[in-house]
Amino acid sequence: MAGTGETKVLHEYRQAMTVLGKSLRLRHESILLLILAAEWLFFAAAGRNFTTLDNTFNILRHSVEIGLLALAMTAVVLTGGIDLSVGSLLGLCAVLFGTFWRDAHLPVWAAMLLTLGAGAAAGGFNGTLIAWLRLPPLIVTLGTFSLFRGLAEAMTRGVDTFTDFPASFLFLGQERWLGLPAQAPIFVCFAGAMWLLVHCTTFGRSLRAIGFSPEGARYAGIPVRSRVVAVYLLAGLTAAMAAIIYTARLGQAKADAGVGYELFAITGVVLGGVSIFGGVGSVHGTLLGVAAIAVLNNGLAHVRQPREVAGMLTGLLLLLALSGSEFLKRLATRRDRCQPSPAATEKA
Amino acid sequence: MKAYSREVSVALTLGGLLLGLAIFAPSFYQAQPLLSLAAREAPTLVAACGMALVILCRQIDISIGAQFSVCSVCAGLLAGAHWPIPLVLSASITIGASLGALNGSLVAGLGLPSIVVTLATMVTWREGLRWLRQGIWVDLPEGFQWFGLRQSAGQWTIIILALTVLVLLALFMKHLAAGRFIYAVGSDAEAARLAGIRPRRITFAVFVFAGALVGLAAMMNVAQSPQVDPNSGTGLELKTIAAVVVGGVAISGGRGNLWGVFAGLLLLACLGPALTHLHVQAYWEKAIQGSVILLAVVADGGHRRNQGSP
Amino acid sequence: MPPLLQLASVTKSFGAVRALRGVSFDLQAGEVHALLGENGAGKSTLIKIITGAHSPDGGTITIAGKRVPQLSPTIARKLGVACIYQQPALFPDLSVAENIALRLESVALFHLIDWPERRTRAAELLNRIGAHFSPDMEVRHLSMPEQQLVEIACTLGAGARIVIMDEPTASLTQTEQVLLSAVVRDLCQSGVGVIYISHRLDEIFGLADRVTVLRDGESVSTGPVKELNESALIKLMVGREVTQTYPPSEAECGEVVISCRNLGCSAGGIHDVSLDVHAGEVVGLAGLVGAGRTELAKTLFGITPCDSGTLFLDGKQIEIRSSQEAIANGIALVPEDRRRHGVILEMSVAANITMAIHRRLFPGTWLRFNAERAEALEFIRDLDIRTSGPDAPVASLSGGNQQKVSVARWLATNPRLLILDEPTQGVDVGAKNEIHRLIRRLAKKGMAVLMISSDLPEVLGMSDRIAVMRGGTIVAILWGQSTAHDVMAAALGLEVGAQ
Amino acid sequence: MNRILTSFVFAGLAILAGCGKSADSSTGSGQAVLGPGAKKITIAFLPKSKGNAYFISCMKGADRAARELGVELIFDGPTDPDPARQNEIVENWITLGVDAIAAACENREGISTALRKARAKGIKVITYDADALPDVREFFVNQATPQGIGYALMDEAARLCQSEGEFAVIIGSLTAANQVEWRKYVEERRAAQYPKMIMVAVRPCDDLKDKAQSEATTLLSTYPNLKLFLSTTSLGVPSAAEAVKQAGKAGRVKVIGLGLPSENRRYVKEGVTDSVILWKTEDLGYLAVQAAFAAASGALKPGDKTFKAGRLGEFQIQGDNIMLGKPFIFNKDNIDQFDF
Repeated sequence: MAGTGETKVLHEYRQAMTVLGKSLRLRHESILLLILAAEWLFFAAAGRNFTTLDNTFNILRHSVEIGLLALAMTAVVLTGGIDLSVGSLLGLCAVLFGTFWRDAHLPVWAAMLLTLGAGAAAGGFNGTLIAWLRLPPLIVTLGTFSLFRGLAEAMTRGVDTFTDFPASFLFLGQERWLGLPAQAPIFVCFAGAMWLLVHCTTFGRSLRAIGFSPEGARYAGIPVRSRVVAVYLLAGLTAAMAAIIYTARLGQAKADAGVGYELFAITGVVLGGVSIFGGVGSVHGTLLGVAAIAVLNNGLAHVRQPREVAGMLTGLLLLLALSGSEFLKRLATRRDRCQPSPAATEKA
Repeated sequence: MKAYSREVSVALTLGGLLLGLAIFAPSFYQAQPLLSLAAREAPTLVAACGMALVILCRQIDISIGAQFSVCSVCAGLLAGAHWPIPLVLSASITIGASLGALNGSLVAGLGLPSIVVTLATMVTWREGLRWLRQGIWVDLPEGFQWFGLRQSAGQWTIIILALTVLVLLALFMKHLAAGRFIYAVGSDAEAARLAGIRPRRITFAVFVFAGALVGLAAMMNVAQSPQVDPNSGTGLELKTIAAVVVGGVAISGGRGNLWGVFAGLLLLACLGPALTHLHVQAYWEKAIQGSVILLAVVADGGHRRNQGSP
Repeated sequence: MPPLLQLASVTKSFGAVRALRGVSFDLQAGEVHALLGENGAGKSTLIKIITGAHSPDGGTITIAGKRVPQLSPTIARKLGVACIYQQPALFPDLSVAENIALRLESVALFHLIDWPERRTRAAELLNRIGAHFSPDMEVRHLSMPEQQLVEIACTLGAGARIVIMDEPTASLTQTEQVLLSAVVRDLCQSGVGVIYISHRLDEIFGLADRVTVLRDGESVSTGPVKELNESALIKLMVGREVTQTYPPSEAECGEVVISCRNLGCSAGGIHDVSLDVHAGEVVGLAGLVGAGRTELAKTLFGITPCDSGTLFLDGKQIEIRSSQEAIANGIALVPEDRRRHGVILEMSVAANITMAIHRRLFPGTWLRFNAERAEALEFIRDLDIRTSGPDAPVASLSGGNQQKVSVARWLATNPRLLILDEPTQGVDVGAKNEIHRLIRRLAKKGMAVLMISSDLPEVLGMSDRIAVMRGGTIVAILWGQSTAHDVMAAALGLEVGAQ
Repeated sequence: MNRILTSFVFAGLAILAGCGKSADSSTGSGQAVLGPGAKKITIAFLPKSKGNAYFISCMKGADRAARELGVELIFDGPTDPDPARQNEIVENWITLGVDAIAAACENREGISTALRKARAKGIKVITYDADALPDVREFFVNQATPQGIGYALMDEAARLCQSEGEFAVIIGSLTAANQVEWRKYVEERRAAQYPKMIMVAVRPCDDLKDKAQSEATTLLSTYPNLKLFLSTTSLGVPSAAEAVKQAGKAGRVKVIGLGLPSENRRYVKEGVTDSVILWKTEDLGYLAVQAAFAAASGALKPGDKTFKAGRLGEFQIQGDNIMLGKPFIFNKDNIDQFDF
């Protein structure tokens, strides 16, 4: 056989790689699980009424919007992109929803549909600029980040607030359904759908391919552009969904809804082990990441720590988790210096 | 010429804006308001230069806003403790540099993606500052404002300082080996390594330097008013990134120059006042700024498309 | 006098992988020392060690009589080591002049830059190797071989004593190769030692004085080229006999599968291309680099859709605006740049193989992992792809096997027309041969094959007909029996008996 | 690795179960963590936002009250401008099991949903500074109605420019609820009483000092015969003053607004700022906590006509509003008497 030796060397190399790959995938998520468990234990011990059912539901209820955004963001980041505009879009959609319902006198369900449509359109706008003009996602969404928020403020002059939504609608955000917060089932279903989409469909497969190598995917006959547009469209749609739930939870829609949510979402995603360069990452990782942050925020309130501490610890947590798994990776590869330095592999 | 097409187009847009103002709102052109406008934007320019270096090096630093706040507050407190101005200045710069060094070591040393690292440090510094200071304004001693000079003198000092930084950096990036190495690393780190350049060191140095510039900028801002607002850095990162990319620096590193950044910043800086002068309602401002950024990149996208994938 | 470079039992491992198990090697001044070995034999690692990119785990390095304990890229450069890498290590965003300068100037952080001087020097170097582009061009606008030339210019300028050339001619055309070997000889005249790596044996015999053969990370033999012949050399490399001869064509030419009339694509710079490819026929596409061969392939495959002319598949006119449409119409392209386009290195073998047949394999978009695995295993067996299994990342395969994966992906779509762009580039002799036989097999099954290659013997050996391109269009269509001379003549635009 | 993990989780579940019990038993009081000692009332004090001088001085008063009453005080609020945060914090307090909440409401309807839940759980709710919907709280500690503030500001402005001429308004942010209300009443008063005064512009400063100053500077050059700045946000006043000072128009362009004496003292004395309007913020915080305590301990019931608040003495109650008293105008003469 040709190159028997070659196969020998490669065989070892391959084993090294596959073992490494598996253990790594395992590693990051297990780190997160450990962190989560540690947090839970600590707050359960130190906090007052942290472990009550009500509180668990609070955690859930408070992290639904961010969770939704993070899930959509996961798909975006898998393609090597990023979407800074989701928070602003949430605000815009909330205002649109209010306008449709109050000023256009539409029934709530119609307003919802229209809002979802608008969100999708806005996301599609991002996607089109990114895919067809080949503009860097960071910049495009930085632009729409202030454009969408601006439109929301312009529509309401900043002052207009939409309130007095029908109870049947507020139920969605405030009441219990089968003992669960009403928005929980929606979130769970969406999370499940996202998991299937990313891990079990050709769509998800192609997202990874695009994330690893857009050109390679194109040569493999994957419709890169339409996929990218689709992903940002999905993000827009999700933002709209989050906007509706948000409005239902607060019982009011205003131009300042969801300020800064994009950063929370991104934090959750990267904490969940999704590579910002694309290709690598999992939906359950993201969920764990979001959960870790949510529990931290909530738990600190139950040990009477002010919010800024929560924020600070979130930042540190992110640093620790990342450098932790990176460090373990280094150990595993024994400082294998043959792979290029990180900047070289970066696709901005 | 082709290489500078982007800078030129931005400059033309700026020219158009200024011309429009000259026709529809001549009141925009008054010595004193323009002077203070320039003085107010000078710190942003310095920070933007730092950001430009980082982006040219194919990294990004979204923590400079938080760094700015930290430096401002520290500078304020030290000044309150009656340190001499030069000492306060150097202290502020040192603090900025060391904050940058932390980012740098995590990015260059541990090889973590810069956007994630700086996201984390941003949150940490910002919230940490709030926690320690509760957002109370810092009162500065008499005679600290304008570095103890007369107002207009102080404003000129700040403006000239900023311009000097800009010019020196621009020359440095063009005519000094170190500057070219930053371009090289931003263009292809592995190739740089093979050429004997040490990408990690360069990256680290760039982060440190950017931090130092932020420290300087903070000081230039603090010196403009008798009190320090601990939130003064909020949104600075977005402002500077916008200026840098509108100025034609490629977010993928290695391409662009500081003159473009200058033009981009001027454009964005004049936009706000211009809208006021043209009696545009406040609630349109964000939308218009967003569209300007988009237009700038879309205009750029046109000819970049012909060059294959980014 | 002492040898320029001497390596004694150098070893190096990456994690669990022992890339070098003890290599001894020496380079005399003024000689071309060929370094041979199959992919994965450890050539690249050895080079990286000589250039200081990697530090060896064991063994000694002696340069110009002095022992070098700690070698870094900088030190290596000081000692006069220069390398032309397979994939040019250039800065895409910077000008040619600056790329050259960055290799030549000191890496001291603070020294002023003399732009005019940089430009003149670059221009002068480019002239010496007969490259015709401005030093102010940004490298990302240059073609692959042009970038290679920039690399060579760098080493020339560096005035290096030890020059390593890793497959310098992989993507060069005949003329450029001639030019290059001239350059190499110049270098040797001036007392430089050249370490020359290539898979093209004819080159080795034409150019090299001595040859060292690596196998499994060990140096198995060193000796003057004169004392060896092709088969002996190949035997040393792979430890068995391999025929360099090309399998004969048994396919009988069938119906016209694809025919293009005055096809043109302004983006790709091709125009008025008219060509028929019959079922069971292997058409070789020859021509200098930049003649528009790859561009034609991309146009047929819908990467850069045609904007003039017409395209017929089985006599029916078709439109191809995207790679999806190309696939739907049974057209497949195995691209030239394997690592960037051919496969996705980070993904598994199975995922890569099934990537183009999602529609067929996964109706309703649900991934069916067992079906996928089965499909993959089938091809792994058929093409004898050496991998630990369908789940191994393609990155862990050798070049030849990666290429096979890339081919397998397209066979899976079982296309009417298979376009192969430099199918055997950078592939070791054994794999090369297998790929050739594979091509024949496919042709026999009635597939129409369009093969782009710069390896002239390959084109002549494999093709039933040879279409020669120049200046973005087809200038001649020759029969397989025609000689290298005819092809080159046509490619260069001289008069030949072409129809 | 996985074994460690599972053991962790099991341990977690065990403790979780344990805490679950103890938590149920100790809802309302905080013995679980307060350790030995008498049953202590816990009062949560919610500002509109953290890091804001105004609420810090409220907090000072609240703190004093808490010490005098020997209750446990929790002070927390949003650090980011997201209106949903207040709800989140309140809902956490509900599960934490506080006895009373004193809240300054950023978004009337928004927070009401959360406060309503709190009341349903038997937690007493007092609002201060900005009211919620009447049905979700026992009492509103009324430092001055938005109307009162808006009118007072406008009257002061009119007094300073003899009821005619151009003036510009600087607001905290376009969207903040109280800002919107005050703006509304300022405009209302102007239209009704001072038709000769023209409101040329309303500029938001995003609660950033630097931005406020830039805005003021631009306004000065845009409207050359501007006579007065009116700021409805506390950091707007000193910023506008600084801008006027730097433009060298001190005295010619007046500055008034809502603001803390401490932040404005220097400008008031220099004569750049004429007057800042505010109530005694510390008393506001003090009163809010006192009321919350009284409500929680049953001393204060709906229908009471007066309320005795510790060392501050008697306060009138109109309906369900505890009146703190009229807003206070600080100027050259009296500003030194106040240190908040």
